[in-house]
Amino acid sequence: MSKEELEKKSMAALLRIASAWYDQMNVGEIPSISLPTRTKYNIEFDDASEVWKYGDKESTRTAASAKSATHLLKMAYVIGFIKQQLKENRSSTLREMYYISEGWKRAKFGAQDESNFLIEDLEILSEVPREGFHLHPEENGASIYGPMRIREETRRGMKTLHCQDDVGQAGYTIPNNVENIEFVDHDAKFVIAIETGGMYDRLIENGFDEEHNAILVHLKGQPARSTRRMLNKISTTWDLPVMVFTDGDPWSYRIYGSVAYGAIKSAHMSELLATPKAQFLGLQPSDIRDYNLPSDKLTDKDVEALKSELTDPRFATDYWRKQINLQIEMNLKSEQQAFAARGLDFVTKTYLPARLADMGILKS
Amino acid sequence: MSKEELEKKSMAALLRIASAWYDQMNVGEIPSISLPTRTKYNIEFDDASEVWKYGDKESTRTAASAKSATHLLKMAYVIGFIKQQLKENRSSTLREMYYISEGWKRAKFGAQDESNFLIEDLEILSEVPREGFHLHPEENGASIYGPMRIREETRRGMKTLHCQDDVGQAGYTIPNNVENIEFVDHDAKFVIAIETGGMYDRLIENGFDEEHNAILVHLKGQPARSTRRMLNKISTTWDLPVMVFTDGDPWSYRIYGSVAYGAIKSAHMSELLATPKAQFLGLQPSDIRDYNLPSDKLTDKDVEALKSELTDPRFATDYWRKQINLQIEMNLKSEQQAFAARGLDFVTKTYLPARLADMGILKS
Amino acid sequence: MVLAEDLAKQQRSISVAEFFEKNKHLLGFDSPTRGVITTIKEAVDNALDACEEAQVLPDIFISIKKTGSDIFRIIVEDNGPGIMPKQVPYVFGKLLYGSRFHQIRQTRGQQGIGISAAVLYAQLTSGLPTVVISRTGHKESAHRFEIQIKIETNEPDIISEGPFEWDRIHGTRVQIEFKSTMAAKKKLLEYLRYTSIVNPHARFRVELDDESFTFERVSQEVIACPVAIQPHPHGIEFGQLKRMATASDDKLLDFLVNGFSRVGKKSAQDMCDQAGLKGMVKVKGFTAEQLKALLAAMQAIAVPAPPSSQCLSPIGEELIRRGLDKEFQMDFVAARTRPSSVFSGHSFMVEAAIGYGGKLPAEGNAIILRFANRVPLMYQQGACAITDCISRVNWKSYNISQQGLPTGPILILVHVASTNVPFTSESKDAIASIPEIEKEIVLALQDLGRDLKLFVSRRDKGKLAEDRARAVCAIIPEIAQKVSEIVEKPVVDTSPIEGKLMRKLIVKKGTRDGKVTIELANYSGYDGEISVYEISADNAADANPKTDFVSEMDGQFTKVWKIVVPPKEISRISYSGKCGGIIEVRGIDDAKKMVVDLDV
Amino acid sequence: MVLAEDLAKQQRSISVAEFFEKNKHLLGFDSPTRGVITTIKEAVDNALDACEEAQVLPDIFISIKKTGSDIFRIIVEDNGPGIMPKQVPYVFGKLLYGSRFHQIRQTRGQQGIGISAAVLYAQLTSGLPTVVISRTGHKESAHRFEIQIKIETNEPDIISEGPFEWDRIHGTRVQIEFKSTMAAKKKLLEYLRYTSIVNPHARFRVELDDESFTFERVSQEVIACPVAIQPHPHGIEFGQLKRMATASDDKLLDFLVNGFSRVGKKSAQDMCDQAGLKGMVKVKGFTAEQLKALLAAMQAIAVPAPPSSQCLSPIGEELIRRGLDKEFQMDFVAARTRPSSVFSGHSFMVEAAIGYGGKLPAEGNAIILRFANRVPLMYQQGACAITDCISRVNWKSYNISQQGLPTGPILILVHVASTNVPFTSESKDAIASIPEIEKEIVLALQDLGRDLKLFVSRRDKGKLAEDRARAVCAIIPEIAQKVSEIVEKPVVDTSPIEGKLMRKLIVKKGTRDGKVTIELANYSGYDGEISVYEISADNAADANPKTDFVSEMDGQFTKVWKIVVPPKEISRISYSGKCGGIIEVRGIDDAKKMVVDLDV
Repeated sequence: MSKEELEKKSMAALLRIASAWYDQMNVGEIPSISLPTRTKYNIEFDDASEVWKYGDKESTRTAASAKSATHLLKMAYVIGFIKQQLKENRSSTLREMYYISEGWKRAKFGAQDESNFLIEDLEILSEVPREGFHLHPEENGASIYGPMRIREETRRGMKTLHCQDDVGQAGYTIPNNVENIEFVDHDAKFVIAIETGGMYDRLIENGFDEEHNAILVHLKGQPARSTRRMLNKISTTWDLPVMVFTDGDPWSYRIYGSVAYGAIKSAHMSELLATPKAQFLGLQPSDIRDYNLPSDKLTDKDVEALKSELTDPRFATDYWRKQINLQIEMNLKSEQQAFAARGLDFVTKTYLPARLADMGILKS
Repeated sequence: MSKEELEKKSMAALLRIASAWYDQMNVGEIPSISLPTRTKYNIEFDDASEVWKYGDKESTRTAASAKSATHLLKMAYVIGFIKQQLKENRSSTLREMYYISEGWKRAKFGAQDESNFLIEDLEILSEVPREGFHLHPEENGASIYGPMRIREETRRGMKTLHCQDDVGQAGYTIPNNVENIEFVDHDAKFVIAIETGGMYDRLIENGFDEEHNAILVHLKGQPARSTRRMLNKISTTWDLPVMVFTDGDPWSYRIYGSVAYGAIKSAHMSELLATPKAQFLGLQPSDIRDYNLPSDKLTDKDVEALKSELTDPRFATDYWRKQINLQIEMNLKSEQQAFAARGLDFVTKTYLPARLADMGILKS
Repeated sequence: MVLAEDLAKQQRSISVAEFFEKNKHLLGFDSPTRGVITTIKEAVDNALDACEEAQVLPDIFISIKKTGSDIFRIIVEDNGPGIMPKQVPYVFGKLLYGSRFHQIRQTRGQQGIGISAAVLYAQLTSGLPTVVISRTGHKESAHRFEIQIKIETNEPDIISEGPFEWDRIHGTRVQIEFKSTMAAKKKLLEYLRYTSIVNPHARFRVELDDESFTFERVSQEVIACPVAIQPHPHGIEFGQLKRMATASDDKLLDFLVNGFSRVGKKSAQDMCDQAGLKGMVKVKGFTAEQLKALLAAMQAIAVPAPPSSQCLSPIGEELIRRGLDKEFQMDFVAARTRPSSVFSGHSFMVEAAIGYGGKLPAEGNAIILRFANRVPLMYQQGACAITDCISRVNWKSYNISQQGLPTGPILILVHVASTNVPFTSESKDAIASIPEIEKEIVLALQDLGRDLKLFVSRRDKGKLAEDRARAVCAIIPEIAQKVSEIVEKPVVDTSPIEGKLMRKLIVKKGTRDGKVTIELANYSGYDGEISVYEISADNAADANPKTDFVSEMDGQFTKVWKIVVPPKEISRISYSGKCGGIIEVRGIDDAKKMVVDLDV
Repeated sequence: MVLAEDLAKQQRSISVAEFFEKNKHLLGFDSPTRGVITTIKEAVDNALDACEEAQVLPDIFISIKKTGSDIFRIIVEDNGPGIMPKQVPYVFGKLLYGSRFHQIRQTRGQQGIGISAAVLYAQLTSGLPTVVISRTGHKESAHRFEIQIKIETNEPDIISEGPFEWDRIHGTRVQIEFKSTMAAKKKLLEYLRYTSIVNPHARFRVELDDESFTFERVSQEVIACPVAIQPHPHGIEFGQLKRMATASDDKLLDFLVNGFSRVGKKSAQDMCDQAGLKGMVKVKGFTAEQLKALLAAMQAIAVPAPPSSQCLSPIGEELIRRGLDKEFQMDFVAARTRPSSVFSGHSFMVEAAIGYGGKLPAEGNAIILRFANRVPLMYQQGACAITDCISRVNWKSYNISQQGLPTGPILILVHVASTNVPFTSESKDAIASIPEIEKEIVLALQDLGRDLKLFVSRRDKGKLAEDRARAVCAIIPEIAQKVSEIVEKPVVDTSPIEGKLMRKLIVKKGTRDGKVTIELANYSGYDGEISVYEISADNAADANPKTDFVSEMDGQFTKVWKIVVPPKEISRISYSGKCGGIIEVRGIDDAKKMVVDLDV
């Protein structure tokens, strides 16, 4: 969808919501909205799109109490604000909208969280991502380095950039609105999304991108919305395999989960934000054992998180059950940079080639 | 100093340390090192370089206890490791070095903190920044957007980049080793270093860089080492005024402090990392009052931090005493995006022009 | 060996007065501060017990006066039956002398130690004898005594004795002087306040140096005096049985029926059978083995619980509520009197009450009032089974916050009445941990907790209806405004929603641009005349329609409009002003109207 | 009014036995579990007191046997002076009967309640009389009694009495049977262990069903029996003075000198003068006012503290240390006996001890041992002034971690000896909070804290020297290796550093590539022959130089080399092996050698 199409769809959807309320009130009904329940027990795998989405459980919010009515009033103000923004081609951050609401009297937000939740509700109701509302996140996405060329619409016109040749050593920074990017061409065989900056730099320094024609993406911990959108677009546009390379602990598996399946609170945006074909590369609990990596004991919180993952439908595969149970049994976790204990080149010369061959990405 | 010069200086300094120990042992003395005491009571203003540096208080560490001897042994191993790295033109992160020490038997690090402290000690002893040891930080620096052109040495050769024309909407990302950058030319009148991504994006969206020929630097909270080095280099190379624009709370004043004066734990690197000419733009406590900005009450921790700043020699000016006392009296703090309550253009059209004129940067 | 003989010469009997002289702390006289409260408590306990026995409404006068640098004179005077002159010296001048020790019934004092311990304490610290005046009726003259205790023998020492001119017809007055301080004045007043709560039939007048206080009675009924009962067969130990058997001249069957409560002929026969003993044999000659078999049988055969209605005197739910109402301002009070129960053969009964809201402190731990046999327990709250039980109840399930103890604007009263209250020590500050009693306390509190939860949730329901009215009348119109603006259509009318949802007379007051508007929309069936009262700083001179009545006081104008609003119609009142006042509508049922202040 | 008469008829005196029957908890008989410990404690206290008075080394036998489903038979037998037959019934069958009540001196039992309370408890629960056998010397025959208590009168009830054939020459044996459980067996053994610590002159033999234990004595000296003293003029209350004056036939001066301790003629005259009384007047006739003036004068005139050396019997620092050493394995023990002091006219003395390290648990709160008059306090640790004092000391300033109580491998013993120990209740579980006593406890603990700090810092200093040796001998050579590699020069020799720094014989043992090397570098002045002992799984068959002696045991070889290492020279021993054993060097002063194991 082009930027213009998105804006058009967005405007139409918002007006549809407002019109529905207008019609409800016009026939003497109290205005209301219906939204899917947002818990891990109401997400389902959608076979068509191969992503996890909200299921059928819905809750209806009717303006029959002061709290609910105020919620709808705030939503009406937000719709009015977005309509204005789209008309004037302006954009803002959620935080700015929060401060702008200072002037909305009874519809003023009490806390930042409230405006965040409300925008998520609007995304679900309108089926338009917040980028379509011209609301952009606080932080930019992370960096990309590799043989690919994009075209980005910036304030200073269209820029065409090659993500190795036209950027500094730190790579290309993903902007907060990926919808402004066109994917021109590439020379890559696969994508590796990496949790830590240290490992991302290690792969660049060791020339892994050149040697294997790999696109390297730095996730910077739990990936930002624009990073996840970027991976989704690379995967769908060019049909490239995406490998996720993280530390070997439960929190990192959640990073993989949010890349591959999407987060629970953004399940309504899964088709746009998740990359269902993304595969988990490592660091696998079995790697800790097989490579005898330096490791730490699991904390109580780690074990709790691992056990919670065992009950998460998104991790309900043989592979994950085996790995997670192995980890609980070993009671160990490792960081991806722990490979350095075997030498600075070990990860690029030995581990990754072997693992990628195993996964059928490289020929062994 | 060019990259080659830095490496040469680095190698010489490290060998000097090792030789000194060799000589000590050769005459039957126990090897030792002397280091300045690293507390806020041992930093002094250096008139020549206009930065805060460590004072005369020194402590000597002699290898006469198992703990101290082990510390020197570890330092010897690190020196050996760096020597190797420089010879092979490799680099690594501190975290990687920590894992590499796994193989150093008795000289193995017990925790990540320990290797960090040891590298700081080595910087002080050698008077060479860690970049000279080919040790780079985990995280890249933040972003720059504005009328300037740099030349960067990357793995794929020299790249010349203009920080508005040759970059995406997110700007140019500061690499983790600023020593590889040459400053080519610019068309700027001043630099604004901004705490939050939201405000950085706002200034770009509103075209503030174009309208006022400003270089915008996103600090991303407490600025990374490479961001501070970048500001230092822009300031010294092109003699441009640097303005720091943060939230209006004690933690943000510390961000300003670390840009302008350097952090206590890196006072030995102040000449490289601090930008003594940096001025505090805002958000000033008096702005909260003058513009009636949305604000929050100070917490106990905030007040404690403000009071601690009043005793910090680096904040011992009339300006800061007045502002901090005013803030304690008002008992309020605000975020820089609070200006949005007055409209999205208020900060670029009204506040900044007025404030910059006050400071003599713009003609009023 | 001559030594044993030497030692034997030193052996001698110790008087109980000597024992307690050395062990003052056992009786609550371990500090001068506590001495005052302990003495008043003992004297008041005796006074209340005596009035109860005489079926008199107690009128008790208490006075505390400083007479020397650290000497205080304490006077307690009652309108009880008085004490026979020949008994006075023993009651006050001999420890372990009393009428209630062996009686199985609820009393305040029991051991015959309390007041004579105070006499002993006075004699030891000030050296002054205790003065007692008592009169047993209008035909008798009053007698005045000065009494001390002969410590070596625990016998009264009468310093002086004689008739006395006294205006009271019957009653007793005791005056004790000892070393003390008034550091615990607050605690003393608290003690009296709590005593008055659980003795709602008593009046207390207090003179404390220059101040005087009165705690008035809330009930005019004398309370029934508990009647002593026989021991219960389930609550008897071997030693006691043996003692009773040895002293009895009865045959076994009669012994069981006459000597124990609730044992009928049938049960008695069952006991005999089970023990393999003949009912017609005299118990006096039983061997220890036979008595053991009998005891086992007595405890095995089921008999009803002791007749607690006679021997116990609960305060009653109604009087507890009234007593608490008198002393605390609260939004909610509920009390519960549990059925009587038994531990180790002693009857007991638990009463409890919970107060909530009102002027109780909103923060901090609950206020806890502990009582045993109508006597407040003032010390050692932490060591008391009552406190422990309160902590054990899961208050969170009644929507009350809890940190060990429940917290918030809550007051908890627990009264344990028993023929033998198990204290942790003779100073009677804390109830010992007895599972049977703890179970009853917890049950009473849980029961009250459910009542409290109901109250709080009802209160919240009332709030809910108000909340809905606010949503419909104030917020939905704003939504309509904003939505209409977004879809660029005329503002949608929301009054149909109001009518449909509310079916009431809806009065909305709002101020905009210096104009106050009161809108009256009648969605109810009612069509009579109503009056609108509005009090604010505006005089509403330009009101439309005109006011029917205006009065002013301190710059506040009370405006009244009498209006008829026919069903399904909307009327409006408006005038210039800033409003900010109070609005009230009269002449229609509360259930049929809803007043919404849009300015709030 | 006839009522007062009715009431009067019910009035009667209560026997002290009745009182305690109803208030068992006051004496520590509130649960069957506690009953055993309380009974043994009372019997053992009596036995120890009796032996002390007779100047006999106590030999006490204790037996506990189950005789019924819930009945236990407790026997305590001592080798004390025995009890005269005519006294036996009173000692065991009458409460408040004893020889020590009025004596001002340190005793374990005092009130004459303890053992008769156990008799009462037995009679109430099992119905069995208590059996007492006693013999007062080889010339007398032993007597055997079966005793109970007449509860209504508190008089002994002798079930049977007669001479008895007994192999003991003198002593007493008491056998009591009551309802109980052995749930507190651990606590009981703890009680006996602690009792043995503070009674180092006593031996205890214990039979507990099928097990038997002995707690041996560590001292063969009988302890001096405390002698009773007169009351002290500063520690007397008005009541007591009045009683003494009334009973006295003396003139004032004599009354003061003879009746009170530490009052000489001069002080007595001063008191008379200050009170404005004549010394030659008999005190019997004094008015209350005169006595008050006298009391004020007695308390104003300075007199020395009571003569505690007679009336108190501290354990002594040496014996406390030996007692603790016997029962606990620790690295450090120190004890302190404070000078005697006074509270309310009662002499008291505090003793304390601290143990540290060894097998004490490294984690958790300190182990606290509380004693009063050589009797361990087993319950209510939290309510005791001793515990409170321990918490109040700032242990952190002695480098001991603390969370309320000190924590870590530390044991604290506190013994309070007094002519009148102030307990919080008659069950004697906790010492009351008396400022004078608390001050002494804190001072003793602070004093011991300083000793402990010194010990710990000395131990740390020893560790420091070892630490330095490790740095110089093991780590600096590694630094030398690495640095030489970096600067690309030959490896620098670090042995001059060793010699300069250490001035000792340095023995370094290290294993590398299957070769064990023992290097002996003699930087000390010493040049004699030394022996190197090394114990490991290696047999060192290829040793160079050869071993002088080898022996094997369980696969471990002890190898000995006799070597002369001249000053300033270095010798080496090496052999093939994996080592991992222990090395020791003999024949040279500890201060002049340093053994470093490079493999650790």
